[in-house]
Order: sequence, then C-alpha cells, then structure tokens
Amino acid sequence: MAIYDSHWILTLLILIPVFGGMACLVLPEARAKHVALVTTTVLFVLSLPLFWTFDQSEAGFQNVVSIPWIDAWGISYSVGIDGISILMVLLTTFIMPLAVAGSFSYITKRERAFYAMLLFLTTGMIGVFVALDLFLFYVFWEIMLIPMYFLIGVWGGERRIYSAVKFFLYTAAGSLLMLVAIVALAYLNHTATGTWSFAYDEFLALEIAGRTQLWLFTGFALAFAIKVPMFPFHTWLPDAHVEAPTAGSVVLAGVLLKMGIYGFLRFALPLLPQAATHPTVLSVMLMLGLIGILYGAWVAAVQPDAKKLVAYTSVAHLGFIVIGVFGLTTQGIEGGILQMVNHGVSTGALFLLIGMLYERRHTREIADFGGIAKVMPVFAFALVVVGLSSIGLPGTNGFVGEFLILVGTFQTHPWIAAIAATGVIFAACYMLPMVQRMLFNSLDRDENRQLLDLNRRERLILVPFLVLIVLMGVWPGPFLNRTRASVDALLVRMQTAGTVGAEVVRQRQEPPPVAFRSNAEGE
Amino acid sequence: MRKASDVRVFDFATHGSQWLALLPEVILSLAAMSILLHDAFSRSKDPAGGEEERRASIDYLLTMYGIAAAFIASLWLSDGSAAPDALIAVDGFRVAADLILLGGAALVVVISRDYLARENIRSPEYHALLLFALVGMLVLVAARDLILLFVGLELMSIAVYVLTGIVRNDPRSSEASLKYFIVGAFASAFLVYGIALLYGATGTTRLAAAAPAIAASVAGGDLLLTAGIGLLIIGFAFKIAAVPFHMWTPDAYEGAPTPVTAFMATGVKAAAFVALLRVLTVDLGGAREIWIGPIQWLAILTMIIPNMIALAQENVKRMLAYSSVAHAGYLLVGVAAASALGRAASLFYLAAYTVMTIGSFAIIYHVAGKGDRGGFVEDYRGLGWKRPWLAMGLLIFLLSLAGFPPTAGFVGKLYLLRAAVAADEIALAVTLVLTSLIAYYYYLRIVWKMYFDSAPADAVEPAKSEPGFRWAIAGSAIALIIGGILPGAVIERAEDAVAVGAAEANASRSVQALDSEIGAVQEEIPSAETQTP
Amino acid sequence: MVSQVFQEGAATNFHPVLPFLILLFPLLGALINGCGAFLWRNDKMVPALIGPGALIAAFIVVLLNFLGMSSAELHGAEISHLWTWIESGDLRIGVDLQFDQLSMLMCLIITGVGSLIHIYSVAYMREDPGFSRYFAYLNLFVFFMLILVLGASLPLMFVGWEGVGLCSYLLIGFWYDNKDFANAGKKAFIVNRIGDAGFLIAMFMLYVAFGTLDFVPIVESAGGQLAYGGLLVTGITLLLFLGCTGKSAQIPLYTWLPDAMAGPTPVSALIHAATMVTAGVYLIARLSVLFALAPVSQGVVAAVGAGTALFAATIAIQQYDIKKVLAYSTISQLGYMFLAVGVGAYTAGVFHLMTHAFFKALLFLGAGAVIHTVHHAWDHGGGDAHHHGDPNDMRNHGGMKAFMPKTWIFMWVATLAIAGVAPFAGFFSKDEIIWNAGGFGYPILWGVALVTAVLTAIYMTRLMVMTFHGKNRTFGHDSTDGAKHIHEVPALMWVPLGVLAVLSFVGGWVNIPEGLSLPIHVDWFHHWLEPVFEPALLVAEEHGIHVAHASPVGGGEALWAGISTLLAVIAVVVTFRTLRARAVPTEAEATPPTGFARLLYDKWYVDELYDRMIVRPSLALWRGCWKIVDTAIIDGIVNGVGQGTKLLGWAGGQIQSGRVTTYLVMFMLGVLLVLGVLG
Amino acid sequence: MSQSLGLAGLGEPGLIAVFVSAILFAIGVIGVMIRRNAIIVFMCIELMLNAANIALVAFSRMHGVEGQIFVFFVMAVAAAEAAVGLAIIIAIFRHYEVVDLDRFRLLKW
Repeated sequence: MAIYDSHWILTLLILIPVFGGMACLVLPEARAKHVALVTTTVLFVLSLPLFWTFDQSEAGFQNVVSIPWIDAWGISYSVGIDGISILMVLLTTFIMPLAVAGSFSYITKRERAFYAMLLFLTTGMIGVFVALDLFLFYVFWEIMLIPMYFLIGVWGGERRIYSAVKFFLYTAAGSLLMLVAIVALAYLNHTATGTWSFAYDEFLALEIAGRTQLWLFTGFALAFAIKVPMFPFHTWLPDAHVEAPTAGSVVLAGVLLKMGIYGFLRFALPLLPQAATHPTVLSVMLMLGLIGILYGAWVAAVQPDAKKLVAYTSVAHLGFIVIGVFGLTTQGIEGGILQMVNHGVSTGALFLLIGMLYERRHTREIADFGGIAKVMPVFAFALVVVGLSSIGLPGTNGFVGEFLILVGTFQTHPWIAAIAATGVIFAACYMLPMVQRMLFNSLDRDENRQLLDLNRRERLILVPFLVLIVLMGVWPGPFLNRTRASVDALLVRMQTAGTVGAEVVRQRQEPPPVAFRSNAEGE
Repeated sequence: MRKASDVRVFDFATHGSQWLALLPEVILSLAAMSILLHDAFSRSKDPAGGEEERRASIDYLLTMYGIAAAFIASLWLSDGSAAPDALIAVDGFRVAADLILLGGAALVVVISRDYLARENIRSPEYHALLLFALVGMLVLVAARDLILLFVGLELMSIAVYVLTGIVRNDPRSSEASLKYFIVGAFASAFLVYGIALLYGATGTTRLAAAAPAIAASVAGGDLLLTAGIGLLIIGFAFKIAAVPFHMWTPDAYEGAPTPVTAFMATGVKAAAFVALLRVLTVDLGGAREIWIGPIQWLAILTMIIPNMIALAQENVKRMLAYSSVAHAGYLLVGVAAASALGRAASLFYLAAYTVMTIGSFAIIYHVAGKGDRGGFVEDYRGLGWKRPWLAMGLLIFLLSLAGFPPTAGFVGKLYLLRAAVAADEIALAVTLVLTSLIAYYYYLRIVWKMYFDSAPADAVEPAKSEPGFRWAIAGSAIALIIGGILPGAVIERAEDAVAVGAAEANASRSVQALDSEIGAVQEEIPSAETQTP
Repeated sequence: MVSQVFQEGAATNFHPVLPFLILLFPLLGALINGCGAFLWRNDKMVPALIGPGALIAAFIVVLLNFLGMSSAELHGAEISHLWTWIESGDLRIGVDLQFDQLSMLMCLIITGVGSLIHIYSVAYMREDPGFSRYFAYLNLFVFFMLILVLGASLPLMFVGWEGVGLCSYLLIGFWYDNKDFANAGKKAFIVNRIGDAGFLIAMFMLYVAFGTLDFVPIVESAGGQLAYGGLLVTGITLLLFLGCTGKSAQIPLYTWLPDAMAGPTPVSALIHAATMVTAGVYLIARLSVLFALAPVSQGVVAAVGAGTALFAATIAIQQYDIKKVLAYSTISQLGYMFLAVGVGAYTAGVFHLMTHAFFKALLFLGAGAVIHTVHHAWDHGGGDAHHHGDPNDMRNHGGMKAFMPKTWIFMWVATLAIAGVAPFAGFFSKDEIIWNAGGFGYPILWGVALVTAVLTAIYMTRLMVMTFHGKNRTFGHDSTDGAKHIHEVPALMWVPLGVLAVLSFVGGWVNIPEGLSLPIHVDWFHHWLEPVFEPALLVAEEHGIHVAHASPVGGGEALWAGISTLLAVIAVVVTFRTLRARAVPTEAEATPPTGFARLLYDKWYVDELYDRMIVRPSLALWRGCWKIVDTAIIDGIVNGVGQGTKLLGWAGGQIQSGRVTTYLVMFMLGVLLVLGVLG
Repeated sequence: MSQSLGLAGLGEPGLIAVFVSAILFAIGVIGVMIRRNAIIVFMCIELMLNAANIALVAFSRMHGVEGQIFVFFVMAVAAAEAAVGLAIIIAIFRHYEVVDLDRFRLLKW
C-alpha cells in the first residue's frame, strides 16, 4: 500500500469528492446519482486501509502532509490524522455512500446539484477532521455550511427556508467568533515567536495567560457548543433535521454534529488547557451536557413527529459525549469518541429508516402509523435493532460508549454521572413509545395496509449499519485501541495544565489500591 | 523589496522626470481628449445608420487602449522611487492602487457596453468623463501634496457628478447627481478648510516634509492641527461614504446608471481610501492619537448601521448600495490599525472589493432589465435554475462580499481582522465579524430567492449578454475564487507595496512616525503600545 | 484465610467442558428461528425442532459440567475467557464465563426448566402465525439469561440483565397488535430501566472502589476494601437492590409483572416465574459479601421482601384472572427469597428460588393448559357471543378436573408445594426462610412470613377450587356442551407438567436440615453452595452474627416447621370447604366486589397512584420543556433577535428620507461627532 | 496635553483674517443648513470655499507663498464645480420645474 506510506491518501480523500461533484454537475441528470455513489464508494474503499495502517502506539499525527500555502502568513496546507480524528474520517467515508444510496428514490428533482452538494459537503467534512492548520480548518469548517444550506433549502420540506437560514446563521455566528479567537491565537504566536503562523503544533507550544485563555476558550467553545449542539444552542437542530432531506439529516446527525465535540478535543482543550480545566468552565460544560441529556430526552419523548423526535435524541446523546469529554478521564474521552461513531451509525440509520417510511407515506407523524410491523417486518426488525442501539442496550454499540462515558465521568464528577445515568430511563421513555406507536398496536389504517416492505436496495443500505451496531457492541476493542495513545497524550497535557488535571488522571498512574491484585499476580 | 541598485529615481530636478512620474495620468488624459476630439469631428449628419454604433465602439476601444497603456505605464513605474517629500509619490503603494483603479475601471467599461446599448445612452462623453475621473483618482493616490490631492479629488468628483446624471431624461439620474453634488461640494468645502488649517499648523501643504512640525504641534496639543485633521477626515469621510456622511450614497447609487454606480462604489471609494491611508497613517502617522478616535467611531457606525438598514431593503441595487457603505466600515478598520499591515490589508481588500462589487452590480443591472428600475429581491426567484451561470456568478460575488471562504472576500476580511487584532483594536475586530453575520442574512436572502424559490410563471427571462460581459463576469468570479484559494501572490504584492511606503515613511525623520512605522516594516506590535512618552 | 481458600481453588482439577457451547446453542437457535421468521414463516417444523433442541443440547452440556464440578473439589470460581470486550484506561472487561456452584445451579434450572417449557410451547403455540418468531425470542431469552448467570463481571451480567429484559419486552408484547399487550411490554421495559439505572450507578461506585468489575476480585477483596456498614458499601448495595426490585418485581417497582401476563403463558412460566424474575435474588447471592458488609441494606432487603410477600399475597386473594393470581403469587414468593437473602440466609433464598422455579413453572403451565383448553372449546364450540369472554378468567372455568384430570393432579401437587405442605418441595425451602428470618433476629418479618404462608395457601386453594372444582362455567352455568369441547391437553403439554410435578414433589429433599429432626437429613444443597457464600458468612461471623436456635417466641425449628405445615393444611382445607359451597358467577354476570375486597381487587390502586404521582406530572413537565422552554423562550429569543435587527434596520431606513436637507443635517451631526471625539 | 492655538507667528491682522474666515465658513454652513433653494445652498457652499481661501491667504502671511498658490487652485476648482453644479440644477429643473431641494424625493429609504 505505497499510497498509505506516501501520506497523500488524505489529500486524495479531500480532492476526489470535489471532482466527483463537478462530474455530477456536468454529466446528464440521470447519471448524477451513480457518479455520486461510485465516488463515495471509492472514497470509502480508499479510506478503509487507514484503519489497518494506522499505528495505534503513536500519539502524534500520522499520514501527515504539510506544504506551504500562503507563505506571507505562515499558512500551510497540512493534514494528518491521529487517534481522535481517524474514526471520524472513517465514519464520514462510511456514511456517505449509504446516504447517497439512501437518496436514490427520495430525490427526484435537480439531482445533479443535489449529489454535487453532497460530495462538496464530503470534502468539507473530511477536511475539517484532518486539517492541522487552523486557517485550513476554518476554511473547511465554513465551506461545509454552503452545501448544507443548499441541501436543506432546495430539497427540504415546507419550512425549509426558515430552517436553512436558521442553521446557517446559527452556526456562522459561532464560527465567526471562533475566527477572531483563531486570529488572536495567531497574533499571540506572532508576538511570542516573531513569525506569523496558523499551524496547530505551533499553537500547542504557546504559553498563554490564564485570563486570555478564558477569552479565547469562550470564542472556540461558543462555535463548538452551537455545532454540538449543547443546550441552549440546540434549537436549530430540530428544525434543520425535520426539513432536511434524508441524506441531509443523515449527514447532519452522522457527521456534522461530531465536529463540535471534535473541535473541543482537537482545539479547545489542548490549546487552552488552563481554561478548559478551569473549575467554572468545567462545571458549566458538565451542567450543560447534563441538561442536554435529560432535556433532550424529555422533549424527544413528547414529539409527535418521528424525525423531530430523533433530532432531540441527538441532543441527549451529544450531552452524554460532552460530559464524557469534560469528565477528563481516559474512559470518558475514549467512550466519547466511540459514542460519536455510535451516534453517527445508529442515528444515521434511524434517519434513513424514517426517510424510507416517508417515501412511502409522505408523513412523519408517529400517529399516522401503527401496526406496520405486520406489513413491513424487515423494516420493523431494523427499526427495533437500531432504536435499541440508540438507547444503549447492552450488546449494541450504544451501550459501550455510554458505559465508558459514565464510568469515566463518575470518577471525577460522581454526581453528574449518577444523574446522567438516569438518562437511560428517559431514553427508554422516548424510543419505546415511538417504536410501539409506529410498528405495533393494531394496523387500523388502510394507507398503512398498502405499505410495501423494504426493497433490496434499502435492505442493502441497512445491512452495514446493523453489522456495525452489533460488531461495535460486542467487540469495540479495535476502535478503542486506536484512540488510546492520542487520548492519553491529551490527558497528560490537560493534567500538566491545571489543578483539575491532577486528580483527573489519578486513576491512570497509581493502580487502584486493591489487595487482590498482588496475590492475583501471586497465583 | 527591491535592491537600491536597479531603482529608477525620480528627482524632479528635470521637467521630464515629472512627466514620466505622471505617465499613467498623462496617457489617460490623452485618451480622454482624443475621444472628445474624435466624436467632435465624427458628428454625422444623420444619426441613423451604423454611425452611432461605430463611434460608440471606437470610443470603447480608445478607452480600453488608454487604460491598458496606463496599466503598462504604472507597471513600468513600479520599480521607480522618489524622494519622500517629493510632489508625486512613486512607490509600490501608488502603483498597487493604480493597478486596482485601472483594473476596476476596465471592468466598468466592459460591463458598461451592454448597458449603454440597452439604455441607449449615446452621449460620447461617457467614456471621456470616465477616463477623466480615472485621471483624478490616479492623481489622488499619487499626491504627496495637499494641493495636488485636492485637485485630484475634485477632478474625480466633478467627473463623477456628471456621470451620475448622464441619463438626462431620467429624473432619478438627475436627482441622484444633484444630491451627490450638493453634499459633495459641501464636503469638499470642509476638506479645503481642513487643508487650510493644516497648512496653518504645519506651514506646508507637503505633509511628508512636515513631520517635525506635526510632531511639535502634537506635543504642543495644537488646536489648529487637530481641527485641520478633523475637517480633513470629514472631507474624506464623505468620499468614502462613512456613516453618518453616507446619507447621499444609497440615493446616488440607486439613481445613477448601474455601471456608474459600480464605478462610484469601487473607484471613487478606493482612491479616497488610498489617499486617506497615505495621509493619515503615513504622513500624519505621528498624530495617530489625534485622529484614531474619529476613525474608530466612523468605523463602528459604518459597520453597524448600513448592514442593518440593508436587511430591510427590497431593491437589490439599493441593498448593495448599503452593503458597499458597510464595506467602507470594514476598510476603516484597516485605517484604524494604522500600520503597514493595515495598509496592506486595505489594499488587498480594496482589490477584492472592487472585483466583487463591480461584478455584482453588473449582474443586477442585467437582471433588472431595461429601464434599470426593477431588480427587486423577488425578481431573483428561481434565477439559479433558469440562468445557472449568471446565478453562479452572482452567488460567488455575494459569498465574497459576505466574506465566505474560499473567496478573496474572506481572505481580505481575515487580513483586516489580523491587522485589527495586531493593533489591539479587538472591539473593531469583534464588531467586524458580528456585523458580517448580519450581512450574511441579506446576501443569503438573494441566494435563497435564486435557488430555493421557484420562478413565477410571468417571470421575464433576463436578456442574453454579449461575450465581453460574460468574459468579464466569469473572469471576476474565477479571480475571486483563486484569490481565495491562492492569495499568496497578491498578499505578497500588497505587503511589498506598503513595505516601500513604510521604508520611505521612515525617511521622514519623525520620532512618532519612526516608532509607529518601524513596527509596520515587519508588521508589528500595536502602534498603540509604541506611543512615545 | 479468604485468600487461602482461593489458593486451593486455584489448585482444582475442574475445567468447564466446551463452556461456550452453553451459550452458543440457544444463540444459534435464536438466529435460525429468527431467519425462519422472515424466510420460512409458515414452516412450523424447523422451529419446533430447533427451539427445544437448542435448549436440550445446552442442558446436556450444562449437565456434563455440573457432573464434572460435583466430582471435583472446587472452591472459588473457574473463569473461561472468551475475548476481551471493553478495555480503556485500566478498566478491562472480558467476555468471561464464571463457573462456580451457584452459576452451575442456575444454569441447570434455566436450561432444565427451560427445555420443558420449550417442549410445552411447541404444542401451546402450534396454531400461532408467529410460531418461529416466538421460538426465536424464547431462545434469545435463554441465551441472555445464561449470560446473566455465567457472566464473570457486572457489566457482562448487565448485558444479560438488560437482554432478558428486552426478550421479556418482546414476548410480553408478542401479540403486539393488541394495544394493551404492547403497552404492557413497554411498561415492563421502562420500569426495569429504572432499576437498571441503579445497577449502573452501583457499578460505577464499585469500579471506583475496586478498580475492577469482575466478581472474583470484588468478592475476594471486599472484606478488606470496604468498611463494615460503611456509607459506600451501603450505597452500592442499596442501588444494586434497586436494580433487583425492578427485575424481580419487588415494591416499589413490581407493577409491571402483573401486566406482563399479557404474554403467552409459557413465557410467563419461563420468564416471569422460573428464571428472569429471580435474577435479582441471584445478583444478591452473587454479591452476598457486599450485603453482608452492609447491615442497613440487609434490613432494607429483608423488610422489602417480607412486605412485598404479604402485600402481593393480599392482592392475589381477590384476583379472578388465573394468571394474575399466579403473577401476584410470584411476586409474593420472590418476596420470600429476598427476605431470605436479606436476613443473610443466602442458601435458603437460592433454595426457594429453585423449588419455586419448579412449582411456579408447573402452576403457570397448568394454568396455560386450562386457558388453552377453554380457548379451544370456545373456538370449536362456537356458541353465542357472551361465551367469548376472557379464557384467563377463573369465573369462566370451574369443574375442569372432570375434563383434564392429569392437569388437575399436577396442579394440586404444585399448590401443596407452594402452600408449604410437607413433604412437598416448597415446604423445605419456605420453612427454612421463615426459620432464618426468626433466627437472624427479625421477629416482625418472621411473623409476616408466617402470615403470608397462610395467605398463600388460601389464594392457591381458591384458585384450584374456582378452576377445577365445582360446576363448569365455560359455556354458562347450565350448559352441557362443555363436555363436548373441553378435553385434556395433548401429551406434548402434560408430560412436561408431569416432570415438573415430580420435581415439585421431591425437589425439596436435597436439603433437609437436621433441625427438623426427621429420620433422614440431607445438607447436600448447603454443602454445594458453601464455597460461594463463604466470604459473606465469614464477614457475618467476624461481626458476631449467627442464627439463633429458637424462634422469636421460643420453640425449635422442628416445632415451628410443624406449626407452619399445620397452618397451611388448615388454610387449604378451610378455604376448600368454604369456597366449594359458594356458587361462583361467570365473568359475564359477575359484579365487582365491594368494600375491602374491592381495594384488593383493584390492587390497592397502586397503578393509579403511580399514574397520578409520576407519569402524568412528568409528561406535563416534558411538554412544558418543549412548548415553553424550547419553542417559546429559546426560539423566541433567537427569532426575536433576528426580527429586532430587521426592525431596527427598517427604522434606520426611515431616516433616509430622500431629503437632501436631512442628509446635510446628518452631515453636520457627523461633523460634531468627529470634532467631538478628536484626540 | 496643554491645548494651544498654534497661531503664534501670525500677526494681528492675520489673526483677524483667520477669525473672519472662520465666521464666514460658519455662515456658509448655516446657510446650507437652513436654506431649501438649490442655488442658494450652492452659493453658501461657495461662501465656505472662499472662507477657506481667506484662511489660506492669512496663513501664507506666516508660512510664505504656498498658501496663496493654493487659493488659485481652489478658485479654479470652484469655478469648474459651479459650472457642473448649475448644469445639474438645470437638468433637474427640467424634470421638476422647481429647485427646492426637499422636492426631489424619488430616491429614498
């Protein structure tokens, strides 16, 4: 695999979709979907070997490419992956082909533009995850907005324009402040070293005063909190999800929502460790995460619209991830990263399923269904499995993530974790009623009796999701191992940074004071 | 920057060298006069037949050739230099400005062609006046002497007053030019009085030479100087249409023929800004603490108010008018930075701004249709699917105006931000980003009309455009994208240009100037920190 | 000396044979039947063979291991490691199976009783369209149940714990097109999740305390790690117990179990009587040492157990749905088990768990047989509408002994067993519990247990009388065509009943304490489980806790055993006579009871209470969050800002009046501004 | 910092001239503010320009000839401005038949 040693693979991943998108635009309407599918599949196949070639003992970045771009500002095109980003990249390349395939019959107008937008979006997403230069990062971060804006605005539902603009302005508001923070960082770096640069590793070396850190952190945190989305910045999400076309929702939930967390892990925490470990900041973040968990679940439980319901569950899930990350423990963060993938998989699948149903009945009102398990057994099976993974049933991927997050956070913030644990109850409270009211009860509506079960294409789309759900549920090792080195490095950095850090990693140095260990070794 | 050896020095000892130093201006003036002469002698008895068209196209060609020649001339000047206290600046800063102005003018001329034909404006003065205005701008950016500066400014203004009102049979056009003229004259009176006071305070109209005097009077808290600077700023504030001196702008921009609007919005503004940058941040760099206050205020007001008013606009032309006012606010941030970095940023932004503004005005007059009165947001419904290329062009221009990557507009905005942060103008920086958030809304509004709404049945298809127009639009759009993805070359050019300006500013032996500019040479710590005790 | 024990344990020569097969068989069964549910829906043969087959195969493997274990001298546990599940930081959770006497015993019960019930199901569900799906669920359940008991760490046990919950959910709602059934399933799952949250938190606390979640190290080091009666251990145990109350239907989370009767009757027998609901008891037994360290928690467990036992028994007395009666009886019997493990008589608890598995399964299957018959009678006997009432309702039964004598006999065996009449299985286990309750110094609970024993006898006899004795009411009072349509169930159904009946009879003889001063005395059971509970008992010993040799009011074990049996017999006889005399109205003509009976009939209105106190308020709160917080406040602010800016913009635009003079005025204002702010 | 007028080198008459010019400028401004007639407003602007001229001349007493040269430029420019200005006013008069500035309100908001 020469290419995987030559490191250009990441650049390929960024470029291929661009050309694919252009191809979509120029080729005939009917071909667009196939071009898109081929492109994304190629992308996935190309990216897959990264999983094996990735050196999990290495904490730093791999497959790094760095070439000067705008010399005058010390901006370089530098990309690379580490334990935190590799899973995100793979998640993206995994979701995209399925999202494309999921749109084959859903999208009937302006297909060229649609698939082009999806592909441009892909470029943006991969770029965000691999960028090692904050200028580059910001460019990708912003570029993503435009295709998404179009996806929602052109192919969305009735209130699509409101939702699209809301989504756009909401996210842009955050990122603009982040831009100021980035520039400020660059300037601090300039005063420290005398040269302009936006390079991640240069910023890592910066010594920033605590107060300044807090200000900069606010800048970053706002952008990321909106993207996550954390309560109370979440209201753009339900609208965007409900109005977006299936593929849009899938990508939005599957990948875009992860960027907020990724931003925290990649930038906010390591660049501004003192701010991030500042007790107030920590407690605010944890509280917001906690509120997100409960609030998201509660509001989800009373939604009449299935898609909106799932949208709110995302708020809850991301809340878990937030407390996992800001619990600042190995398990918490590794669990958080894993949970990002899990959420991408299970929520993505949920949106696909709801989309499939919408194609048949053109409604998402839960009340309009009922008893369709009789006519759509395969669909029912899939929905139940995916739903269970989404509420973290042991044996599915969802459990591993939630469990690690809670175990981790419990060591530093027992009360937060304990209250968060009640989230599993509310999870049942939103998912099971939906499943029941859609699949079970009596099949009393004629239009439901006519429903056809999933066709071959739809089944094929779902298989990868189901496989991954079980696989990651019973054997998450391969995924967790790849994150380990980077997460530990991050934690060490946080630890050296602040008071909180010290106790954070306690349980990583001194082995738990348990007697049996010794004589267990003795045996 | 260049080595001293191959520098062409203009010492102004010989007359020739002055002519050479003014070569672009001279060329343009000749072109303009030749146009006037040409149609003076080619008056045909019967206006019927191809006569008119032929003359029009000859004027067009003369103009383009003139601009091209001037372009080459200023490139030729680019490795020249003149003494800091010379009458006419010969440095990268001027050359860079020249190139921006000439390029902009060329674009305007190209997009005018369709317009003139469509609105059937036959008056041959159009091109001549455009060239004269251009001469004024070039003089304005070259002037190192307040007298020359004033002359250049007026030359530009008067020509543009007329251009604004050139559609004599349209009351709006006349009204626009009247408003513009009245307020403009009022403003230039302030400018002149300001210059007078400055002259009184420093004893010379050649500020570069007056650095010591300035230093002295700053130290002595000389009211004359202060008032002079104030009036000077007011005069410029009108030209760059800074709030609250902007009131005329929307009306004039709306009333004027759209290409002229584009010209006003870019050329006039750019020239005025370059002059302002030179006068304030270089010549009066030592008096920063005097003028920084007003500039900050103007900047903040100019960023906030027009952006908000633009939200409520239904007429796209007027919306863009307000947005271009807002852009003046962004540029003022570069002025407030008062560093070489700030000047470089402003230059870059001006370049990008010129391209994207002209481009967008061109498209909206195209969509507005004959009479140039339509162009309401609603008229853009479904344009994206009816005229994909036209719409894509507009999309790119709007994204660039909004400052969205990957466009030159984004790089420019980032550049300004950098200058502001480096000058510790955090408040300005934050205002800049927040106001551009407001701006997103009304730019996006057009986008969603174009793509998200479907065209009404009775929608009139915009006419096909002539190739030159299409090339201009495509070129501008591509230029903006490239400027956003690979801005390196342009940035280096800009920094090179101001580096020269800075070096020469050093030559003016003024403590403050020295302090605030040394920094500038290697784009430096906030000048605020480096004030002398 | 704890460690010594384990040193020996390490030296054992027992090695589990093909442990993974125990799990693999049911799993494969589930998968095959699952595919069947989609691919060969109408083929009954495959599931009929695969379903029970998988169980029997598993049972054989278990039996092999059991024999191997009993032949070996095993202390501590044998862990067979399959693969590493979760590894993060220093948290390592393997997919490890723990083989010790306790898990072995449980496996025997699960696979043994399970096999019988599977066989029974083949006949019972024969005509159901979801035949294959049914066996898929049932196999899956057994798979998870085995994980629950074999899992060597809490998280792995939790997998089984929630897994069985899932299957229970699916099987309760098996006939999902009935809204109430589907609701019942949902209710079961959600209520269980409340307990599971407690389980989770307890796990986290254990991890913080021990740095591991494997049973062996925890049990081993608990004594040294945790202060006796300390806050931590008390918290942990109470939270664990919360989990148990959910899974094992104890106060306050018992309400789901009666509803769970919506599932097919064999399911009730397997899941809601024999296996799943005993998981809580198993958990406490498994972590007995922790509870031994937390006297407060022990008290709570015992009290809740006894309370539930009595409470549920009272309700059972006034139910007419035969399955409801058995459901509350199950709750009550589970109460006994918790009473046992609560007071510290772990062996007694597990003992009762086993015997209960036998006779309660038998009772349910018997009830199922009756229901099945009635159902068929109605289907074939056609008849008018009013006959088609609820086949579960005992008022529609009556006089069944004439038609299905085998079932009748078996049911009586089970009834006497549960009533605690010597020498049936229930007698030995229940008596030991009551005795220990007194012996460990809980006089009140001891009393409660005695009273409950009597109540048990009463409601069970009532059930028998209403179902099997008196005149048949299936087709109304005065109707003879019952004879035509009601008949004994097929062999496939009554043979398992027979086996269970035998077990319910002899099952108790594995443990005959010498305290009873009977000619024979067996303590095999005690001896068998000794190593498992050794750490707990050691802890108790260290803190001077031991069984008294007299009941709270004096008298030895033998005496009180005699008394309780006598009470049971009296209760049975009296009830039988009184009810025999009384004429029972059919469901159709019946009127709901009045007075105190009504209170019991309506189950003390607990469900209504929960609905008013918890369900409705939270729903209201959630709606509020959505409509008020989300839509009104947050979105209000967001949109408000947008609209506000727009409005300001419009206002600003108005200044742009078009009058040059205005502009000039503004100009002058600008002049003033500039001159004003000049430095 | 101590404020000074910086008119040190300016003699008595020069000083007077400067103040006259200031007053003249103010009058011009006020005229522009209060009058509605385009012609008169324009005249007031001319007044302001001349005020500037006076100031320049006055200062040239202090600093030499440069100022006086400037005056000529200003005059020339003012003349050009007048020409164009009047032309514009005539053009608009054709449309409205009035020269009242407040009547020209096609373009607003």
